[in-house]
Amino acid sequence: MRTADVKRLMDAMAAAGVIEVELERQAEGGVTERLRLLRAGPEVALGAAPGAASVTTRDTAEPAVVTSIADVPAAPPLVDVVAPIVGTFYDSPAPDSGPYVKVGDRVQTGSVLCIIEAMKLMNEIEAEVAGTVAEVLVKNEDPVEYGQVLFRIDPG
Amino acid sequence: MRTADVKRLMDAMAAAGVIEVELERQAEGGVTERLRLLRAGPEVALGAAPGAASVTTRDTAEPAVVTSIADVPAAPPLVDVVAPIVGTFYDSPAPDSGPYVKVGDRVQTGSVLCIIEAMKLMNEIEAEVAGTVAEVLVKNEDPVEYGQVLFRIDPG
Amino acid sequence: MFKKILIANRGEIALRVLRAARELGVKCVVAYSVPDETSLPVLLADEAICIGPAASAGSYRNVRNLLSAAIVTGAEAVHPGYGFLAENAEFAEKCEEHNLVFIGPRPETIAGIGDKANARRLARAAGVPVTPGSEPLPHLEAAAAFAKEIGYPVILKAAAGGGGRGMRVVQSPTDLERSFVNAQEEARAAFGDPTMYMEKYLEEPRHVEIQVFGDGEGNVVHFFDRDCSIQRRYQKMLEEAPSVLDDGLRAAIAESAVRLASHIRYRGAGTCEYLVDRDGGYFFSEMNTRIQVEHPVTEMVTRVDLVQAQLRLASREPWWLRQEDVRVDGHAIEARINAEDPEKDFRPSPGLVSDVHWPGGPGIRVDSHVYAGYRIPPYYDSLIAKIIAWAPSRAEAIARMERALRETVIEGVATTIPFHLRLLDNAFYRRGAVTTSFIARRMTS
Amino acid sequence: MFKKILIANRGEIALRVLRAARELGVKCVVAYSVPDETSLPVLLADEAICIGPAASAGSYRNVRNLLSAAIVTGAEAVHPGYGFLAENAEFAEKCEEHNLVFIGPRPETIAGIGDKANARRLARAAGVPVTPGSEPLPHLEAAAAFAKEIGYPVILKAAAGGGGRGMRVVQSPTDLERSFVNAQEEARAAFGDPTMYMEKYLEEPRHVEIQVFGDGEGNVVHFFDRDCSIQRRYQKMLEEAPSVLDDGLRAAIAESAVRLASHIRYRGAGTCEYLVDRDGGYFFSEMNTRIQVEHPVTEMVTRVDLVQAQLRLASREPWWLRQEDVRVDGHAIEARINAEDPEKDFRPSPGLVSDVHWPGGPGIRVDSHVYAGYRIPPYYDSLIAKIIAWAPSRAEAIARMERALRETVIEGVATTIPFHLRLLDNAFYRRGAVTTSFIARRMTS
Repeated sequence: MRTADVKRLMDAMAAAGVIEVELERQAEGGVTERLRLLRAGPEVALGAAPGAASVTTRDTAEPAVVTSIADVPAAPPLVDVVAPIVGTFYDSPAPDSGPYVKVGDRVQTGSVLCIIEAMKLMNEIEAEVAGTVAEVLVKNEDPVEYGQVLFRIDPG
Repeated sequence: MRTADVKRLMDAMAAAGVIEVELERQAEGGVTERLRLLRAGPEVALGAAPGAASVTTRDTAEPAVVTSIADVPAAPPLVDVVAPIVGTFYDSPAPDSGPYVKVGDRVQTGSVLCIIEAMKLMNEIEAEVAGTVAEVLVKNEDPVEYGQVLFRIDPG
Repeated sequence: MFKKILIANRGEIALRVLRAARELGVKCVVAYSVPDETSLPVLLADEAICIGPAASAGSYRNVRNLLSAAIVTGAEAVHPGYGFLAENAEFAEKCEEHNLVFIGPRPETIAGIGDKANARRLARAAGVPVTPGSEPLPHLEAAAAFAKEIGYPVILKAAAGGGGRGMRVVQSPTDLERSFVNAQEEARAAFGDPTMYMEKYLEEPRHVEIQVFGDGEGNVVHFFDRDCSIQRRYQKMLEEAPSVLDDGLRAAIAESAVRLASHIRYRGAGTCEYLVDRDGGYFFSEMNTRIQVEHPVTEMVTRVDLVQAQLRLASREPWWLRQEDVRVDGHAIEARINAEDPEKDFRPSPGLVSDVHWPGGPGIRVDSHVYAGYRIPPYYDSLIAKIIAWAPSRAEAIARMERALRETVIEGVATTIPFHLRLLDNAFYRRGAVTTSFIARRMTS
Repeated sequence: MFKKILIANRGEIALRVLRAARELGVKCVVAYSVPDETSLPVLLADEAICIGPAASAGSYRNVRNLLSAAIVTGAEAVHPGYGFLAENAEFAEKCEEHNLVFIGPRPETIAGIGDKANARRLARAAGVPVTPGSEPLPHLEAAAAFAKEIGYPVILKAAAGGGGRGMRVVQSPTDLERSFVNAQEEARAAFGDPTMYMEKYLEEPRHVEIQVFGDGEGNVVHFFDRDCSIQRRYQKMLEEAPSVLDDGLRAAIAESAVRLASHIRYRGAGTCEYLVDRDGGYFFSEMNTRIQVEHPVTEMVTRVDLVQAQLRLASREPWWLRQEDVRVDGHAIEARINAEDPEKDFRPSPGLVSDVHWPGGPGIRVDSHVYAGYRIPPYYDSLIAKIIAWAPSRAEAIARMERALRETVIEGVATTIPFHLRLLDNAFYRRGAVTTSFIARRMTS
């Protein structure tokens, strides 16, 4: 079963108000395919039930053990700094100077993190939160596109 | 049963306000296909009932063990008589005589049930089981195609 | 030929340019907005670069980001498609400033002929007939005076306009004030320029246009005519080539278009639009300085790839076109399939396209960026496919188009296909009695 | 024109006939076998009628059920497509007996030219060159004697044959016995007729064929040539029109085909196949009395709808074709997309097609009965799509075909698209150095 099929079923469920799908079948090559989809029903929307929504697909000849995905670990609370324009990324104010920031540096709100050059204009990109630079995702002189993540800041 | 088919059924259910569909059939190669669709009714939307909506499809030659399928009613044990050739269906040996059989008639194995004319040749179609004619599905002089069900016989 | 170009557009025209370029061995960078990340041109691109958010002001109309995208990806040229910045002289100029080839006319041509009042002056200078019309009208009083001079009905148009915006037909003096003010407001909102002018309004004219192609030095060939009369609220719904005209009139109109394009030393692909009245009078109305949505019907009857021609000219291939090589064979019709619900006053119907099946077989061309699983975003034009049918005659092309539309499956969103089928079945349409008021007058449901 | 016809075939050719008929306003009854119930021609048919089980002997080759189906549905004519009963003289005769028009040549033409030994005699009588070849060979000794006379290498062929079955190249006397016996057995199994004959084997010839169309009274026009040299085990993989020949040779071959077809007063669409050797010698090899798989390349370069022409002739429209109206414009290539895995020795890969995306844009035609969700049955031919690319020149057609194949998505089954892409990229192919041994000699992976 392809991702696109699973996705179509999900869309169909939502559109048709179906809240559970179970599917089991013998696919080519003796492979057993099992799919279980659980949608949060309207009662969840009303706060009545804690029903976990889960998707499990399994392509295997062995019995599928379907379990709900529970306890998704909390995402690390890093803050993305994204490119607001398209251009060339520079990590330093001049070729012979050191980078504005590197991993582990503390930054303040408004600290310049890098420059993006667009059409020969240098645009300084500033931090919007204070914190520690956790990741630098682009290299000096890389082209960057709109919305591309440049840095991750740990505001902790 | 394809994903697209399941999806279409779901859409059709939602459109028609149908909340339950059960389907069981013999597909190619002796495979049993089962499908059950339950839609959350309006009472769920009001938060009144915990009724789980479920869809179960199964393509397998072995018995389906899927808990949400409950009590699929046994199909009536009628035997289909199908057209072995393409042609024109005649219910009687001649225009002025009565039909070979009608609903309620007892037939024996080998009893002539009808004629199919193909390329000016009259082909007698015989019963392959003894029993009672439960249904006649075509009318005199109808064209019939290969595999079309002509009669249903109750062998009981 | 270029090694790499940037496509500064989206949807079917981005795909069209990509196909033309790829066949010439040119790599394509597709610039896209955030919601277009999963669009077909992006999926098929050699490189794709996000240039802004959904709103086109920040993306497809964002000059800085588009140029920056071309520069950082090493593209040599920019194809603007149609719409967005395609007829923006400033964008064309900025491309040149940054040593990027703008695949289109010179900036000064766009500015000069893009202004409709100026276009009429240029046409007159080239000996091309125009409808009686005014200079820019500074105020309502000037409009009223001019209308009185040429007689009602008249039509108000935005000098910077296109696509029917800022346009009003005025039947009598009592309607003038309201129409003038509304049209000005619409023009200001759409183009940032409220300048209006007025023309004599022709009743039930045909909309005929001539595809021209110039080398920028005064050499111009034409690729004959298209009829685009089938419009709904000034939006073209179906186009065909050739138009239903006698050959003498066709030749006269085409020659006048070549005169105008040659007069302004036009460069690349352009279209001169005319209104043709019931007596065979023809009047230049405007020139579009871009490749047009309906260019495929011309490609089908002339078998010339106009987008490849744009790329060849822009990459400075020596001029190769000769008028005597351009021939029209047969008839082509294009149905513009929009994601709109014809049952609900053509309300846009964006959303998930759950299934698609395109028509095939002889004489059928499909230009579409839609695929099964594609979600049509609500932010842009509702055009989702162009289905083009070619056949030896108009009647056969209509039959083929009907056949093709009946094969077409688009699930999940409403489309204009049912409307197109009704149109093709209309007896007036079938006998070629088409005018710009056809849909309004002949298709009331 | 007919009101209603029966299509006695399946797959893409059933759809091709349906499209042609529908555009002429003809209703179509599609005859189908049990597993083809969900096939596209059945879904699109005006009427569909099940004519038997999966095995073609009980369905698509079942004369009684097909004729019965035509009769009970009130069809006036039967289109046999290609394969199955298309070249079965008895079927054509039975159609006539039951007052059904067989859309094809007369039964006696099929029988006469369908026998390969007889076809060679007819060709000689019409002054058409044939390869040195034998009469039917009663036994191995006769074969050995004839081979000695004309010199090795030789090729053994089944008199009733086609598609490479019952065919063997023999390089030397030591291989003759085994080849002769095996070919006889194969011919008996495939055609129920073990009769063999022998021809001089040409090394690295081109397979060139001429599309002809006759009125049955001796008037014949030709639609020029196709090159079908790109074959794998005698199965055509890719065809193009025109072939890479000089125009004098092309004209000579075409004229000889017209001579033969006129000599036998050929009716409808047919193909004369030739082998062309390295010195420009050309030799008639056989005539196919049907519309062929590869007919679209001819349609693309001549812009004539050959299937509609079949329907028009069969419905007794007065003869309208004139040789001087037939012109070739540009170049067309057809890729036969099979559900076969080129990585696994072209093993068939039937099964569920979970997703499909066809190519579009200028110059592309797709003939396919496949849709997303269609299950390719394992019982029939593995051809699932024909993708045809037209462009002004051969080099541009190759580029366009590559572009189109790279856009094509067929998920769920293996296809020959990767093979076709390798082929198009082959330097020998690109410069036109194609012979029937091209794949075997130039494409070892």
